[in-house]
Amino acid sequence: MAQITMTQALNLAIDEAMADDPGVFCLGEDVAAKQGGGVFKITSGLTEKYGPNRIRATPISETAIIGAAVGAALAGQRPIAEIMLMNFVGVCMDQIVNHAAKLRFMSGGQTPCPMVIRTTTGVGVGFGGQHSDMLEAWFAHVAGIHVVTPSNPADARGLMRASIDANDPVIFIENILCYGLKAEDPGPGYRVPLGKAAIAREGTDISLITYGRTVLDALAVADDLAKEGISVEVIDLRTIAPYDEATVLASVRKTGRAITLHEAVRPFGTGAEIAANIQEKCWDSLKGPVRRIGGTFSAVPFASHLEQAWIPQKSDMIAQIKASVGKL
Amino acid sequence: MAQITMTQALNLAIDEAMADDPGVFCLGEDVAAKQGGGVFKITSGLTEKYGPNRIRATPISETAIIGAAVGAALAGQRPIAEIMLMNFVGVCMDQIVNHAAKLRFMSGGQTPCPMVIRTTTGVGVGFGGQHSDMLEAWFAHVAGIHVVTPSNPADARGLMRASIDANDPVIFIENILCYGLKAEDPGPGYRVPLGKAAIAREGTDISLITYGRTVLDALAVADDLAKEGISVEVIDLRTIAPYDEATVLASVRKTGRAITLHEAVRPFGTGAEIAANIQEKCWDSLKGPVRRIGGTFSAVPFASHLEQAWIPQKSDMIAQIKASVGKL
Amino acid sequence: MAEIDRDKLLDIYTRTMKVNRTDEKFRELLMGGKVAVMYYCVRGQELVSAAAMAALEKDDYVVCTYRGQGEQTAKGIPMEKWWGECLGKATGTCKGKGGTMHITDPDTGIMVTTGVVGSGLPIANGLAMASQNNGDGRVTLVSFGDGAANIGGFHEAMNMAQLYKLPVIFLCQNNRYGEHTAYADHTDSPNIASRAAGYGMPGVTVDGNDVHQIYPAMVEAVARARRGEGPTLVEAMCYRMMGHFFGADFSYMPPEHIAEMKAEDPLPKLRQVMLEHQFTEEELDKVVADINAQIDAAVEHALNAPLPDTDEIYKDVLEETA
Amino acid sequence: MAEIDRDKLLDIYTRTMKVNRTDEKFRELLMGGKVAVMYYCVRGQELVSAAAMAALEKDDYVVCTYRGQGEQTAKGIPMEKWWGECLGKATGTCKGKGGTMHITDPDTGIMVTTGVVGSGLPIANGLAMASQNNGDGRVTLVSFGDGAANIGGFHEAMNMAQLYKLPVIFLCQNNRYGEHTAYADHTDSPNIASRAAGYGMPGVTVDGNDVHQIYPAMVEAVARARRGEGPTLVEAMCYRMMGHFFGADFSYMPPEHIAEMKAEDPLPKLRQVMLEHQFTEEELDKVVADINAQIDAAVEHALNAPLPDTDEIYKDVLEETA
Ligand SMILES: Cc1ncc(C[n+]2csc(CCOP(=O)(O)OP(=O)(O)O)c2C)c(N)n1
Ligand SMILES: Cc1ncc(C[n+]2csc(CCOP(=O)(O)OP(=O)(O)O)c2C)c(N)n1
Ligand SMILES: [Mg+2]
Ligand SMILES: [Mg+2]
Repeated sequence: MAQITMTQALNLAIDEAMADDPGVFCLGEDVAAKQGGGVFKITSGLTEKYGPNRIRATPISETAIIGAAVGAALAGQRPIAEIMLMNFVGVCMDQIVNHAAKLRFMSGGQTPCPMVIRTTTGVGVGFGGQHSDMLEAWFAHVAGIHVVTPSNPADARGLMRASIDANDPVIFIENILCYGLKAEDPGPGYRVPLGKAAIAREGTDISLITYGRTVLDALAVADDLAKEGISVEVIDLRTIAPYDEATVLASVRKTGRAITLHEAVRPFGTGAEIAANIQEKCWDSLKGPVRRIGGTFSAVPFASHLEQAWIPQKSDMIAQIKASVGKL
Repeated sequence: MAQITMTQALNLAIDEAMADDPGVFCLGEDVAAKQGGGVFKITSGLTEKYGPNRIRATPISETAIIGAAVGAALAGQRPIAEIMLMNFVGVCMDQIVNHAAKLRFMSGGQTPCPMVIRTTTGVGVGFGGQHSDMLEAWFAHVAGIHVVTPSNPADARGLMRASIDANDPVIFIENILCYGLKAEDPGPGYRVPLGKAAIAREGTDISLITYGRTVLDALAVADDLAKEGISVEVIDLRTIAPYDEATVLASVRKTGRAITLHEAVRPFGTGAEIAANIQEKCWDSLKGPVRRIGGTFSAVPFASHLEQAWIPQKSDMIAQIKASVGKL
Repeated sequence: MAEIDRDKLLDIYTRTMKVNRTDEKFRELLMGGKVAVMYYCVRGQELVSAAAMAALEKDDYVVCTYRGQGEQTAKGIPMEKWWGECLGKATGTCKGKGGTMHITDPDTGIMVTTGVVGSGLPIANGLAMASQNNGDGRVTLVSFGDGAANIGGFHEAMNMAQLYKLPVIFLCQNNRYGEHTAYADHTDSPNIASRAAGYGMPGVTVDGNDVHQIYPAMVEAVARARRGEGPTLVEAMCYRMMGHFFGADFSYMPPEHIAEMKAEDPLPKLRQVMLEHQFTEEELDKVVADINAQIDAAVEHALNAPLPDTDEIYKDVLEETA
Repeated sequence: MAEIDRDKLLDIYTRTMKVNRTDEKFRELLMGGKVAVMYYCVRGQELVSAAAMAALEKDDYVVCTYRGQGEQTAKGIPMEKWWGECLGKATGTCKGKGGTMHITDPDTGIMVTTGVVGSGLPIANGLAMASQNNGDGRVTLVSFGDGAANIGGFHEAMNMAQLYKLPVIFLCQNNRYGEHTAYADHTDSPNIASRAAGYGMPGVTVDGNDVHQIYPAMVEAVARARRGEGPTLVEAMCYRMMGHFFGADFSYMPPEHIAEMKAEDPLPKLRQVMLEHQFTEEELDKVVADINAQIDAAVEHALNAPLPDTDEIYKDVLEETA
């Protein structure tokens, strides 16, 4: 099979969905051919195929972008709206949370809102305090939306396709640092169901629950620790909310230990929900408390070495795992 | 001492701060005398005393309101901005999170942003899906802000005063259903320090950690259970973030059991952070898992009996406490 | 100005009175303590909604606000379902889960009713975008207030609609107040329609109490949208003759304003126009009597209707819970 | 049009060249791989920033964007601190924690530099509101792009500023592009200044490459604000002669646009004006040489400056951590 990057995977999934369903269309800043197909090229080549109505380059108007997606979804289309960087959801949370997420419920089921909000973010790019936040916890706390993030090209393709299929809004988070990852193309029509985690690596001593870019760190750390005889099970949630509780709990019941890991700041992060839930549901299986690792509780700093220090460190992951399994 | 309502308590605290410091001013929709001093009357009588520049009725422009507060704070003033109902933060999260909260850090400490964002919300008023959410978890997840909520008039007076004193942004959440509460006026100059919880009721069997309106429920439940020989310690966080970890952990170390309670939806709510932290830090003291109670994971419904069913139920609190202490 | 034909006048009159009688009935029920819900009175704005809805086709889309009773009933939501929703009943348009501020009835094109000021405009663009994409010929009308014209979403939506020439009509019901704040205290704009030029969009200000101004303006805006020429901003001057919501104080309104408002009441003016067009008092009274009877029956039905099941709070959250 | 006196011309020229040389130097460093940070080039917009800053007093406030190098250096941030920040050093204005997109230097009135499009306008209102409240006589200038004029915050801020007659100047640097999107693809507005009328605010469009247009417009707007008469929207037409940020592709710009842009380069035009005002080539070259020397020294200083301590990530979060 051919190798594809995550960028290509996302592009292929969208292309395929647009070919299959005339109701699928994209909108966002710079997404059309005239602008080069998006600043990260995810919609590259699609204007040429589907015309300007289906790849709409918009003004810098995130409220209008999401609002338009909501309206089009109510009318039965399947919009894919791009918010260029995740921090900019700050200007359009109302449309996402008070509208997209609630219209199915508030209408008594009459108007589902099938739409995908693609956005990207990531620490380590040098973008500084206003362009690097991971805000998935905000959305996870809202009823009526799925929050999805891929950690590899195959999942990117499959999750994007499933997100476009979904009959509810999906926040689809891409990590800038993952766009260049390469892997085998799972091929046309591939779907990864929403709400299903992947066991990225099996293990028996501890469950390391994560998603997105930090899955790579988790796997690297698991590799290292394997050499020291510690067997880490790495769970890639893929869907952050509502997440695959069954897989997580089964893993923890098996290993008896758990650590959550995300790039987002630790306090009140998604790891808190997962940890709280694990201790509640797996109390009798747990050999020790669930630990949590997350980004530093500050804005993301600019200076490169500060930014690197801000991110969850592999050394800390190793230390925490060792402390957990009692090998420190 | 005179009795005051929470409405009066807030008004007195603001009045006092405005009298003491000419840099304190209020802005928000309908807040001035011409409009009757705010839809909940919190700023009633203040235009008459301090003039229209210091009580500015604004257009319906939440981004401009918060932005103006940020700018004025950077220039050394102490704005108190009102967002009429909490859900409307959806249109101005950017100003709060990317600006107010980050400007101290991003400027390397040069420009602190001392401002209070007052807002109100609450389930049980019949306002429906877009006017009832409790979104404190969003703010708690952001570095650089305090999240505060009073459960009674005295705290309202003292916390408001302390919030205006604070040299960082404060999200000050008022619960509509608490405005009418009456209690003894703590008097002029009263302050309740930010970051300090109150033990609203001492107990020995279990720690019930909550804040805002549900403190009343917690106290009522504790009363009921006392009759059955279960001694519940009720902690009123008062500051939700950064919260008073020391008081919470000390209580749990004493009781060995904990439940978190809030009106906000349970998944990924503030209770998750508190529960996760407790199990991590008090593992050896815990006699069982930390439980969590929160609102139903859906938009707040309109029909009154649905709305009532949506709210955390006292019966559930009782059941969970009993299950926790092993008396079910 | 083109004459409005007699059938259309009767249509507008009927819709206007339906809005008015619904409003009166709602206030009567609230006053009597029979029901206790939030209700945003539309007294004084009946004609604007009626004329706007009369200018649309049945399957055109409408987006309105908490103060949307006018659009909702004038567009034709079945009264039983409308009252059912307002009273929080299982028979309501949204099974009682949306309520007065969130009426949705796709069958009649009422696609969203939003309580967040100004949030309807961007959504209206999306409905119109869908029509532009799939060529279904529909237009979308979004109604909002003068206060809403100051929020960011208004601006973004106007600019985007004009850029794409979306088939959308922006109907600003300028009732001179946003909650307790008078027009002059929320903007220095000479009028809201003047903002359209800055987007390259046509904008008109008309007297919303004069059927010969409001209806033709709506017809023209709808026709323009239908022809694919893009959006229009129509500002209908009117008055909010009650407080912001039922029961709300409105002592902040100066006496001159109240006098002006009473003088401009659209109902006697419209009645006068009808009489000038040879409708008889009897005919007109009959229209109202029929409406009253329908409303009474619908209210009765709604009052007696069952409450939604309590487990509705878990339903319609995601498709899986539908 | 009033003549600009020679001293002021020299001041503007000096500021313009400071902006230009800083830009060239930054690109040189990036090109050479000496530093690797985000940098938003200002080539083509030097004069707009210089003229705007020359119209302000030292303690007036400025709010700018990621593309704010022009305002920052022209307003007078000490070069060593400016370069220190851009290079992420402890000696930077913000100890390296803000970076190129977030330069703050209250000493020179640079109060915020924001990376979120359009978010500076509401903040500028707040600074101006403080001045209006405490009577300090300052004015606030906020700079933003043509693309930013489409975001909600622009609208809300314009309306509020005019309502309160805030001492603020809205400077739209219309460089015809927002990232990759050309003006005509983001709005149908005839020009951005035309939007001012809808708020009851004066708005002017001037050639930002002509010192005799941009400087007087700024002076008038500042004077108006200073007199307490309220805000002005000044739209300065200019060109972004590079990609959106350093290294970014700009092949989407059509050749005609590139030709037009080159023909309108503000630097030769300004040089010509200076010569017409009897400045000699030598005098002007000397100005540039001095600036180059200052920049070289500042860069050298910044390159050798220490990095911030790693525990800075825990500091300045709340007052307690200061
Ligand atoms: C974003 C937002 N801010 C504030 C409110 C509170 N609010 C509800 S209605 C209203 C006034 C709206 O005035 P206008 O747009 O003129 O409509 P009208 O009520 O006069 O029909 C306000 C401020 C809200 N619902 N949404
Ligand atoms: C709210 C928001 N949306 C999108 C972006 C991404 N972005 C950064 S700069 C830019 C273009 C801005 O164009 P303009 O306002 O014309 O300023 P210029 O870059 O031309 O100076 C965009 C879309 C952003 N930073 N903020
Ligand atoms: Mg109004
Ligand atoms: Mg631009």
